[in-house]
Amino acid sequence: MQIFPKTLNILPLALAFVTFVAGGAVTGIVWFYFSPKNFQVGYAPEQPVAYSHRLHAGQLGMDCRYCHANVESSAEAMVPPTQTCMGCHTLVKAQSPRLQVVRDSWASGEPIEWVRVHKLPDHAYFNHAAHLNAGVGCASCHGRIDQMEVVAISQPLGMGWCLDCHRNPGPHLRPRDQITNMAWEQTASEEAVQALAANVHPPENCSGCHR
Amino acid sequence: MTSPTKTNTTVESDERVASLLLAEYETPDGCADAAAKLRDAGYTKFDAHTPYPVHGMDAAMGMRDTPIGWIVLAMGMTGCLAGFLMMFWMNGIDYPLVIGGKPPDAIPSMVPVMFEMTILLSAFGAVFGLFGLCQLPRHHHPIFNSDRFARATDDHFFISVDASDPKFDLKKTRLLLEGTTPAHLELVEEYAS
Amino acid sequence: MSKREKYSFAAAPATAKKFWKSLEAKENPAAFAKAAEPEFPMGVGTVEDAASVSRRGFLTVATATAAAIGLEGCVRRPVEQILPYAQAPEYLNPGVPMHYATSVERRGEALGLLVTTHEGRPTKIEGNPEHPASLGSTDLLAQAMVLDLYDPDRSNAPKQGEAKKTFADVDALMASIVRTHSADAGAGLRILATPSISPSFLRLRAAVQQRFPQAKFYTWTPVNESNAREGARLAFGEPVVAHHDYQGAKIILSIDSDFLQTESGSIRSARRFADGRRLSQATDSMSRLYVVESTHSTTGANADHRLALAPSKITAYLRALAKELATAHRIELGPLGAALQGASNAGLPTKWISNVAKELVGARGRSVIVAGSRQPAAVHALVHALNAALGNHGATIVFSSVADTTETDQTASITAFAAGLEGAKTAIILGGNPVFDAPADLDLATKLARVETSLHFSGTHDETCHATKWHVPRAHELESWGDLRALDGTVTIQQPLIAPLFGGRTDLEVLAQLAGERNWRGYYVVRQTLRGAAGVQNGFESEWRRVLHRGFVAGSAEPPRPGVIDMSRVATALGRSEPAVDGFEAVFLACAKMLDGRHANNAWLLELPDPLTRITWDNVALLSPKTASELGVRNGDMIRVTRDGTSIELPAWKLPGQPDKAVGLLMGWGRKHAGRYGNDVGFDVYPLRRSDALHSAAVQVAKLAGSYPISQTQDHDSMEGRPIAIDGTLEEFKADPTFAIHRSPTPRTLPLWREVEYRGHKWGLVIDLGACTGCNTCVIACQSENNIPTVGKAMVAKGREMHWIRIDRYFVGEDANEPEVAFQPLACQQCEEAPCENVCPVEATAHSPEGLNDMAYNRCIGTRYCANNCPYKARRFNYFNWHTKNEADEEVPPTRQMQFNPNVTVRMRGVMEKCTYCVQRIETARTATKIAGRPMRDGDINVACAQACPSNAITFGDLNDAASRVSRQNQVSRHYKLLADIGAQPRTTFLAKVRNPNPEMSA
Amino acid sequence: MSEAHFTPVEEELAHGAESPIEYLGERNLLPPTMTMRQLTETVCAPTELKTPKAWWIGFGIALMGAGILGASVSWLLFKGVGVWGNNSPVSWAWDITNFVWWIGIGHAGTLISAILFLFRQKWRTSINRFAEAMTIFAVMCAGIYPGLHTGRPWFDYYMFPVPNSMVLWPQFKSPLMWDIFAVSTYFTVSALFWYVGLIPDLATLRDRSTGDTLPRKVRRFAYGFFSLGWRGSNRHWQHYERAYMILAGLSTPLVLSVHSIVSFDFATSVEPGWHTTIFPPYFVAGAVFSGFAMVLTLMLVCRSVFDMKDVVTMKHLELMNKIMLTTGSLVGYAYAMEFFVAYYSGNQYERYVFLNRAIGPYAWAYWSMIACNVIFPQVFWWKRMRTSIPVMFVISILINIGMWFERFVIIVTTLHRDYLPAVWGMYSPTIWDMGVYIGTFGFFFTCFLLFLRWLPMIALAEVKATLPNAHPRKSHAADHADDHGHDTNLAEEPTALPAE
Repeated sequence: MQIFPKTLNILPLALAFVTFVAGGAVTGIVWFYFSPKNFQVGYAPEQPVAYSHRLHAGQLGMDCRYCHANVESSAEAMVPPTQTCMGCHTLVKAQSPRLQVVRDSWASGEPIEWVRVHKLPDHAYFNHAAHLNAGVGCASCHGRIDQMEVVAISQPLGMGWCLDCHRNPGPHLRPRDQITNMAWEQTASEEAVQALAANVHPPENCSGCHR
Repeated sequence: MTSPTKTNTTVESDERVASLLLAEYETPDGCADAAAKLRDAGYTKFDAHTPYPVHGMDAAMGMRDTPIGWIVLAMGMTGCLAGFLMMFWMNGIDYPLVIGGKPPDAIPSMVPVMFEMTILLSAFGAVFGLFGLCQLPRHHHPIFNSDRFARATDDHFFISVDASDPKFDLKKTRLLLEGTTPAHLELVEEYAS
Repeated sequence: MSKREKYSFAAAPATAKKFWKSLEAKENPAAFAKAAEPEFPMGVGTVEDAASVSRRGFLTVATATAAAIGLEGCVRRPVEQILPYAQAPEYLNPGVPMHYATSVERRGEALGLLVTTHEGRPTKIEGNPEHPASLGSTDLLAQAMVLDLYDPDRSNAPKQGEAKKTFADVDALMASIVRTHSADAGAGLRILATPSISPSFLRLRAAVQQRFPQAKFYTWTPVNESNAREGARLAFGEPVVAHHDYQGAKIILSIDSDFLQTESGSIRSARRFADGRRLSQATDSMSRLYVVESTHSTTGANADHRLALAPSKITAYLRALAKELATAHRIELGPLGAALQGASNAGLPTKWISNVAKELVGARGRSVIVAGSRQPAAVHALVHALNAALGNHGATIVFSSVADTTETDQTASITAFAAGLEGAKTAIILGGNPVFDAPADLDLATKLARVETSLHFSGTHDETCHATKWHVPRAHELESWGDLRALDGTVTIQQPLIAPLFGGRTDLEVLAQLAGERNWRGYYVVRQTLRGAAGVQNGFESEWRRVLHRGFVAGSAEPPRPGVIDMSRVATALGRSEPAVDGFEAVFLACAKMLDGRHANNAWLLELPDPLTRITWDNVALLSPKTASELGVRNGDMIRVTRDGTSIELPAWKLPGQPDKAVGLLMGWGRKHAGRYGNDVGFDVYPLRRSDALHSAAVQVAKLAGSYPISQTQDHDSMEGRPIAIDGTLEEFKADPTFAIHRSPTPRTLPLWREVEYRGHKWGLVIDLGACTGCNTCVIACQSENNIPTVGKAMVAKGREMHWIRIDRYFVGEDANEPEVAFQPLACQQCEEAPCENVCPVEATAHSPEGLNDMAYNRCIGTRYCANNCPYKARRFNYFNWHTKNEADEEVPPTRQMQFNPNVTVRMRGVMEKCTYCVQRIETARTATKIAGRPMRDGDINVACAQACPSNAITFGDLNDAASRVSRQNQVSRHYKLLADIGAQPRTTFLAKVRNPNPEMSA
Repeated sequence: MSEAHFTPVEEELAHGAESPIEYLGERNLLPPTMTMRQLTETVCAPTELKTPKAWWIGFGIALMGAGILGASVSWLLFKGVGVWGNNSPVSWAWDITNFVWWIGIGHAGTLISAILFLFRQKWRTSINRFAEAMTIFAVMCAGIYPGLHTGRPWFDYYMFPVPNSMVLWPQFKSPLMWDIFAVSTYFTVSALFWYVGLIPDLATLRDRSTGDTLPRKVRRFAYGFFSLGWRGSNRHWQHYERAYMILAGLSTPLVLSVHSIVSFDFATSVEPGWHTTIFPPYFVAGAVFSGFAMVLTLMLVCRSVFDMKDVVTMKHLELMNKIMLTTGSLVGYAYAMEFFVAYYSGNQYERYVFLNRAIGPYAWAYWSMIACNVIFPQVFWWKRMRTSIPVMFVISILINIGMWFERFVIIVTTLHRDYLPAVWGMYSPTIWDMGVYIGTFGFFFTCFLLFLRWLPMIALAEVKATLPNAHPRKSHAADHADDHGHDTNLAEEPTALPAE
């Protein structure tokens, strides 16, 4: 006897459609959306102090190392102590209400609770000193900090992204004196670039970054 | 199964068109003879419905060989190649690492996976090829309008002649089939939709 | 598996929270400045201030506290905070570890240490290469002491009875004590301290004595040098320290001395001993070690010939030997000769007398006889006499004076203290734990209870604190200012790496308060002592800075001198020989791990397998297999050891090589108030230890019903005739210098593929089995460097211990009662064709271009296939989350996390781990040298195990650098690869052990 | 109908069959009086009649077992692999033992369906459906282990070659990767093979489920849906037969490859007692051995519960016993050969491992294995034993026990004492080891009982094709149309009479 309506005969077509089209779509979405590029980039938490890199690093043109002093000698790029802020702000904007938190910290000795922005997975041992001394500029990973009112992540910071540079460092290297130059552009010739990369041997094996 | 020429009665619209003639036989031989007759009479759009594959029926119906083997072969080779390329690219090209001091793109260790991929895709080829060639699933078919047809999956043998067959003529075809002494003969109709 | 989780105290349990609060309070600069006021008067802004501040610094960039935001379900990750300093300490570079020189006292020796601190947290201890006593290495206990610093059960406040008090109360109490005893000139004042080698301590003790002339000082520590001192006093008329040249000596005879592990100055002894036996080619010579001992010690395990004698027989043996020397070999012993007439060889193997005597005479001036601290003063005196007669004095043995010449026999001293407690008003106990470890017959607990005011200064609220009225936290060595005098006289500085985590005073500070010093803080005490010392008068500040930097006062070692011996006094001291005990004797052994019990709450040491029995988390009664079978006890069966009336019950254990009828009892176990790890672990043997027989005593032994579960890391003692820890005799070596590689040859097969070439660096490790003494220091060094967890007794029993490097111990030879021992340190061999890598489905373990067998923990999914396929079974698997909870579901305290090395991932549950050649050190050095713009040189990198090894048995370096130490070691002919026939091409290789037996002994 | 109806083998042979195989293929295995209708009725009855009480009892117990599985697995995931007895050096123990055991069980199905099919063994038709179902469920049980024995199962996806932000890929040199591909392929293909075989029979059930009560409607709808509108068209049968044969042809090397690859997990390692070239054939033989034993065990039960004595006859059972006798002896040979090779190699580690198996701490396991796998099956040399239901039932169970011990012996006795005596250890299971194992049984039987209740446990269409007079006596091959039906028959070549 006839059990099913005629319309059910389109089932095979429907199934094919679902498997190929919908399946493909899902894969694509997952592939894109669940990637660091999507997860990381653009994360810009609000900070306890409305510190503007655009003002300090950009307009005032302060060098990164004025505050992140030990970045060339340490794995950590050290957030400056309140001390450093007070170095200027005892004279400049000494009464500004926006700096109240800083003054309180200085008075009480309690640290300012900055919110961490750039964070690699804990098992990835990134070393600022190593990269800076190899000629990787701040901007390469942190983007145009000097144009950020609030610091945001500008690069995926995923393993794939790291490897892109580790496999072909040349284009990302710059002269040592340009490390903190945010506006620096790669103008050197291909030969020059490769020459620069010649004595840089970024690891691609596990223990290079994971210990 | 009352009158010899019963047509099914459950009707929504009176618009009915002849869909196919359905002849029922007790034995495979009767069925096969009928098939042979239809073949010799030059019918093309007719079919035999049996509870199990009856041997000689293909010949009786004058069918050509099935191409499914070629589909499987193609799929199998695809699988083998895909497996090889996948491993060679992943371990050998995209991220070569020294594993146990061996070359990253060592071929011998790829053989098992290549083999399994071959089998897997071949199997897909066989099954989905089968569905494709048989145009299954097809849940609705006019032939199901016949109540007696249920025995086609039990112990009886049927011959159906499709109305769309160029040589199909209600009278002539019926005569032809009656000539094969079917246990039962009926006209299956389908609602024009 | 986060290297930063460890800083996150958000999840810490309530108790920990409390602790942390107090710590933050300490961090609050205002409060801190106030607390430190007496230490830093206004205006003083000197280097060491800053330095000490920086070491007190705790909050750092790295200490980021993860705190997930509750309601923002869609947040992409938990918000994490960065807490920079408000005021940054000078010289602190967050992320870059700093190293400070300090020191610790060990059995009368001062070990110079180099401590690594990360943002103010001491994490790793190394030896100070320039220090004469440590020579850049450390011993077992020094490696482990950093964990003691973070012991969660250290007392964190003074207590009166059980009531918590403050340090203000303590100061008040001290003041009142001073007041009372100013009245009676200290008549009622009794002070018991551990023997000190600190110049400051002696100075202050004198000052206190001066202030309270009637006050009495006593000295006690259960494992002490009194016998040696008294022996020296007999022989030379003054207590001197003997320095043995184990390197120069050709024949070494140890009379019950474990100079390689538990005796004083063991690091230097082990180094020199190994140096005297390193063979590189057939022409080299090596020393021969005879050991006569009353247990099976590490030294015995390294002997070429070993005689196990019941303790009472050892004196007899030495007398017999002396007599043989005097009579058979005409060695001039003067009046001593007469005293030895009585000596007989009864019950002693004659070949051990005749041959050893012959050997000693044959090596006049190039031999060493050394007596162990268990042996009575008379034996020490006799040994001095024999050495003198053999012309070893001034040649292989020199002497220097002791730090504290006034110190008397400690047994007498503690007995006097106990007696003196009657009618004492005040008893002050500085450190130690006498109620637990003093001779049982003194019954200190009840006597102390009668004293009106009694204080105990100690790190934990231990047994003694429960007997005294007051308990005051005592600062850990790494928290204290102090100074120590090494055996050779070198004045060594002890500087704090961190402010006392739980508060706490040092002995010096207590004495200084009693002595009424204005600046009683340790810092000033030490500076004043040093200033008082000769040579550092002018330009003190700069000298002080140099001393702090170097860790000791250069050139303060006193010139060694030969001793002038008085044979007649030795003769009289020798007196008649006591009859040998027949029947059972108990020998009280200093435990290589617990020492006297002070490390009882140190999980690393508790889980460390005993060098010979491989037992963890317990101590046992050691019996010889023969004795055990006579008693009908199997391993683990409970026995009762009775000494007139008093008895203890503990499990028996068969230790091949233990003398028959001698029951070896390891001291320091079975503590009641050690802490969460040490309480009721093992069995307390002190109840049998009396003032009349401190080191061995006649006992009765009875088998009890039932047995006790013991956790071992190795339960199979035989090598099954396989070429594993390969050893040979000197003859074999001279006949075929490459005998080892012939026993474990690498199969010669054509490769199926092109083998990997290692350009650039090629890291390799060579382990000299001839030098390894089996002391297990490397195991703890590795544990502290690589954040290796402890798993607890039950899990060890299951075979889940986590040590990356282990020391396999095999008994060689037919006779179970006289075995030879082979030690083999084994970690990941970094095979060039690693079987483990082939089978990992996810590339979690792969090879680096420099030949390391990398292990990416974060990639590991834990199939454990690699462990199966590792022929060396060098891989360890985290069956549980050892770092957050132990298998008994007890939270691991956050203080434990403070010890973690931030450069090593803390592995989580379900992850495989193993030795990586300390890859974090390699990468750190790589970065550093890159920045410095120079290539890495040999010695820039050293792995933790090699660095700690007292006998330099382990060498690490670049095999592609032909000049490197490791390359040279690799050329030594004793060289072989373990299980070479598997063809895994191990990168770590071994040098076979060569024994130097005397052919005549076997004849 | 009882077995008494059958003419004894000797007599059959006397009727001039060339070989036993030939005779098996030629003569009908079913009672001569069995009609197609009766056959349909017998096979469909269990799915249509009221559920027997025995089924409910069994199902209840099975469900409880499945519950145990759930509990054990949750605890395992919550606490970690540490809840098992695994340790160093025995990093693999019950987990992999049970994995290999279940996979082995899973071999009979495809083997019976595929290899016997290719050999034209008509007698397979009454047991292949059954065996295939068992295969699928056994492989499911096996699949549980590799997934859960890892330390961090939530990262198992690292083993799948999918693009990821770490740009890392699986390591295809690892036998575990081969395993993953082999087992998943095996499962997929077996399932497809099974389903394709089911389609015509589902159609039969569909067409039998008439009536307007709700249950009937549901049945009709369900069977109708999954039979995909099958209408027995000969034009379909043609493709169907060829596809089925191809699947059989694919499954045959597949079934051999799967256990070979499982054996590579051990054979490619460096461990003494594992690193052996004999493993692949030895494992396959063992798998077939245990597979047949399991089929027999289950078959005997169902046969009596659902009264299928006429479909699954004593002849079928006897043949299976013969196969078990053969494979059992093969396995026995492998055991002997292992010892010989170890001795002859002169390699001390190999020698020790095998001595240790026979006389070491786990000797009891080794000798139980020998007894169950090699000694007991020898009774099948006697026809009386071969044809005694109780005997074969007991033996089949013993064989499954023995084969479990084989895997346990291979894995544990090798690991617990390999190269360095210093790290030798022992292994003992915990209740959670047992919980998971018992649980897999629960899961297996849950699935299996559902299968018995709702699906035809006999390949109806195939059995029909083996009935006498199932096929036209004369060929209708026309001169112009060449016949392609013959080479692709489900059964053996029909004895074609000359066309009149």
